[in-house]
Amino acid sequence: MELKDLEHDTPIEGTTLFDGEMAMKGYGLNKMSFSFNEANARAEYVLDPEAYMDKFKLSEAQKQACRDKDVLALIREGGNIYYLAKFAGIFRLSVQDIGAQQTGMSVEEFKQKLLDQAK
Amino acid sequence: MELKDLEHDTPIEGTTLFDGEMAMKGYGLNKMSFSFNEANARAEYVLDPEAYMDKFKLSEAQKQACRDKDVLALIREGGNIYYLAKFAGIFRLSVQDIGAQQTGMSVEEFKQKLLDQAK
Amino acid sequence: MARILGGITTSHIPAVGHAIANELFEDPYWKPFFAGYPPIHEWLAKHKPDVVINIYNDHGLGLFLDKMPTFAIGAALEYQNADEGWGLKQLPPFKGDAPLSWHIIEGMVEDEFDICSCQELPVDHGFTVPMQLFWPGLNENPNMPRAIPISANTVQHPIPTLKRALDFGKSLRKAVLSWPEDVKVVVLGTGGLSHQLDGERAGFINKDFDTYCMDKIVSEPEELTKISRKELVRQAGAQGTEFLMWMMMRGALGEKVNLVNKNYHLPISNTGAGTMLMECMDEEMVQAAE
Amino acid sequence: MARILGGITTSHIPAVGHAIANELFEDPYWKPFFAGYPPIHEWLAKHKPDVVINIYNDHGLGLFLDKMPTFAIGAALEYQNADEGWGLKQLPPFKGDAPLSWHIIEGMVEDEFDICSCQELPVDHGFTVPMQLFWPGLNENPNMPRAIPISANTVQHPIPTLKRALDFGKSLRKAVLSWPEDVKVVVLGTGGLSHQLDGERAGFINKDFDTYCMDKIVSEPEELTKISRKELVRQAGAQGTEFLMWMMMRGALGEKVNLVNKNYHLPISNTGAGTMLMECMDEEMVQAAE
Ligand SMILES: [Fe+3]
Ligand SMILES: [Fe+3]
Repeated sequence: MELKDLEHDTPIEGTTLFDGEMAMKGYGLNKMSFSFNEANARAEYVLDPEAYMDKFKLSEAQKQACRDKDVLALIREGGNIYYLAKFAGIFRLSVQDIGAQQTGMSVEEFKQKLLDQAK
Repeated sequence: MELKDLEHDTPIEGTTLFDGEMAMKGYGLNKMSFSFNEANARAEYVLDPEAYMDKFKLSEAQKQACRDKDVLALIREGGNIYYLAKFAGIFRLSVQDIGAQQTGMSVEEFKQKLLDQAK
Repeated sequence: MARILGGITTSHIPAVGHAIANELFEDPYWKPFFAGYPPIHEWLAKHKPDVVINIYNDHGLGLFLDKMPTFAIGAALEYQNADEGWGLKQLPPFKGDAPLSWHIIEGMVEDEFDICSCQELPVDHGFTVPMQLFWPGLNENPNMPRAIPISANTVQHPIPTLKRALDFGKSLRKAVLSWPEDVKVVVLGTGGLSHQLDGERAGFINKDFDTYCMDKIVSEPEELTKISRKELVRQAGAQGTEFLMWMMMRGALGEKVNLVNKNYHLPISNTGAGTMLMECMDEEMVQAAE
Repeated sequence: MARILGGITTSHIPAVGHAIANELFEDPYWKPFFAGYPPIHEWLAKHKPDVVINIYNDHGLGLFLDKMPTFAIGAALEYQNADEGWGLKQLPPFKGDAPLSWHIIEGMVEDEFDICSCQELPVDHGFTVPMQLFWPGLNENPNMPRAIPISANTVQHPIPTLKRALDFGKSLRKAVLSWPEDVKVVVLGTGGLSHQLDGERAGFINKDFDTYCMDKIVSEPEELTKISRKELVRQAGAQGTEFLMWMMMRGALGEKVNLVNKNYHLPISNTGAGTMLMECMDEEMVQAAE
């Protein structure tokens, strides 16, 4: 096992660290997603997504990412996956559905990728 | 300056340490008092104190202490002075009014006691 | 005097909750995962702990970014489960042990851990799935212990270092062992192992790293404190940082442990799932000497 | 590189807010209290700090017992004031310095302080009264710095030890000094000195102890870490534990400080009110050497 001590600025491939900068960028988006713990909030979003997004002062880029259910864009705009999972829950998207979408695979391919790592 | 290291169980005269035990006892009372940060909550309490106290599941002893605005009893029942100050605020009781009540003095006497400590 | 009997690690992913609810124990996908649990059930049935300290990480139910503590310790008479956004059935409340919670908080704050004490803490799957795995039937189960939830921040960087997590466990141990009541305590470290849900690297699992961690944590946990947090993200995936819970648990077990049971299987949902049971040796030796 | 210019202590009781609003500066009751502030105003006008780190203790506005952190650090773009239950006029929001907040949180968590990061933190009189005292007019004042609120728990025992509070300040100092931007920082320690609002001992003030603390904190702050928390309650009164804020502030100033100003007066409301301005010497010396 070779362990490195990465420099603060060394990026990790395909990974966005949810740090203070991202947290500030995504605060409204994450607060909205956190609200989806409540069934009423989910129903309200479904009824009028635009009004609900305005309530949390989402940026246009965040709104478009929500409209598109585009997870990579949501993360780029400061979304945190733990909260986004509640957003995804509204549309019954599982972590495999989300994984497939982000990696540009079919869900079957993504599941196979997971299985293959057992080797 | 002689400084001691008091044993955990040594009481401090006239003082209740607001520790875990007291915090558990007074949780509802303090939560109610915390709610009085909001003007609406204060108005609701004034309109129907009994209903409002029930909302926070106060014990009978806590309710009676609230009815009596009896600060020593409120503290004995787990109230924390920082939150109780908001309860007292409903009745425009200042920290001198509260101090006088707890020490069994008139407000003037209590203020004199404060002044006397400058000597 | 309170005793810590041992520590147990387990995955806590929501899919496990589903599998339990649907009794998929013999399902080919689930069988190799559930295979790790019977020895633990036996051990728990034999030792019957009175209290479980459940170290997990809240995933956005009990805590939000408005006030994100590094270490939160429950200090309530009971803990409510709640909908996490997926419309899952709400479990009945879990009975707490508030006096022991406060004793732990007193001890650890004195010991320079800056605890966030939580008199209300809704508990999510990170807490509830392990409870369901170890005490089937929950409150219906006569062996169901009182619970103390402890959540560490893995949502928002900066997360605690691996060293701080291990030290947290050591301090927790001191606090528990100084509790005068005669209670038997088991400590859970839940979550992990390697997984990543977000980004182009979604689906990343690292069997080698998981194996390394499961190996080292038994007798050389200090070795793992050399791993930087960023390296942990790289090796274990963005959500593999949940391994911090294992470090916290391990610190609470004392220096020497006896590995009773170990199971690793992947994939379970998107994760490498590790199950371990370590018995405290120091305590046993103390007992023997008495 | 960021510099810490110095630290200022002050009472933060709500009555001071009233006195400011009603301009009671020459009132016989208030005059000896306000006498402590002109030298500080002069110093601030001369040095014009860009950032104020306002170390105070929330009194039940921003935080409640449901989740009570030991150390909370604001990490927001702005901080709202709000009604605390007495119908006081709400002040306009205070501008934050979120990037520096995050830098401090990163540094201090790495340094094994278990911070609660707060992206929303309503600030109460503990924070706002000192801002009004030092920057009259607040946002109308051209010298008004950006603010970072830091709140320590004095509501619920266990509170942090005096040693931990001083060490907090030392770690805060390291974090600030490693900020690459060229900002001038002033640190406030607000609250105290001796007072007790609750119980049969309400109205207790301890001039001797206050004098001792104001004396020792300048050049022998370590000496004060020998005071146990219970002894602090006994000597300073139940709410005199706010002296912890002074310890945190002092830790952030480095070893040597130059005492610029000191004022003590009692009673102000129920308290002994101490005002101090200490300039950082180490920084000055570093500057001189450059
Ligand atoms: Fe998890
Ligand atoms: Fe105060």
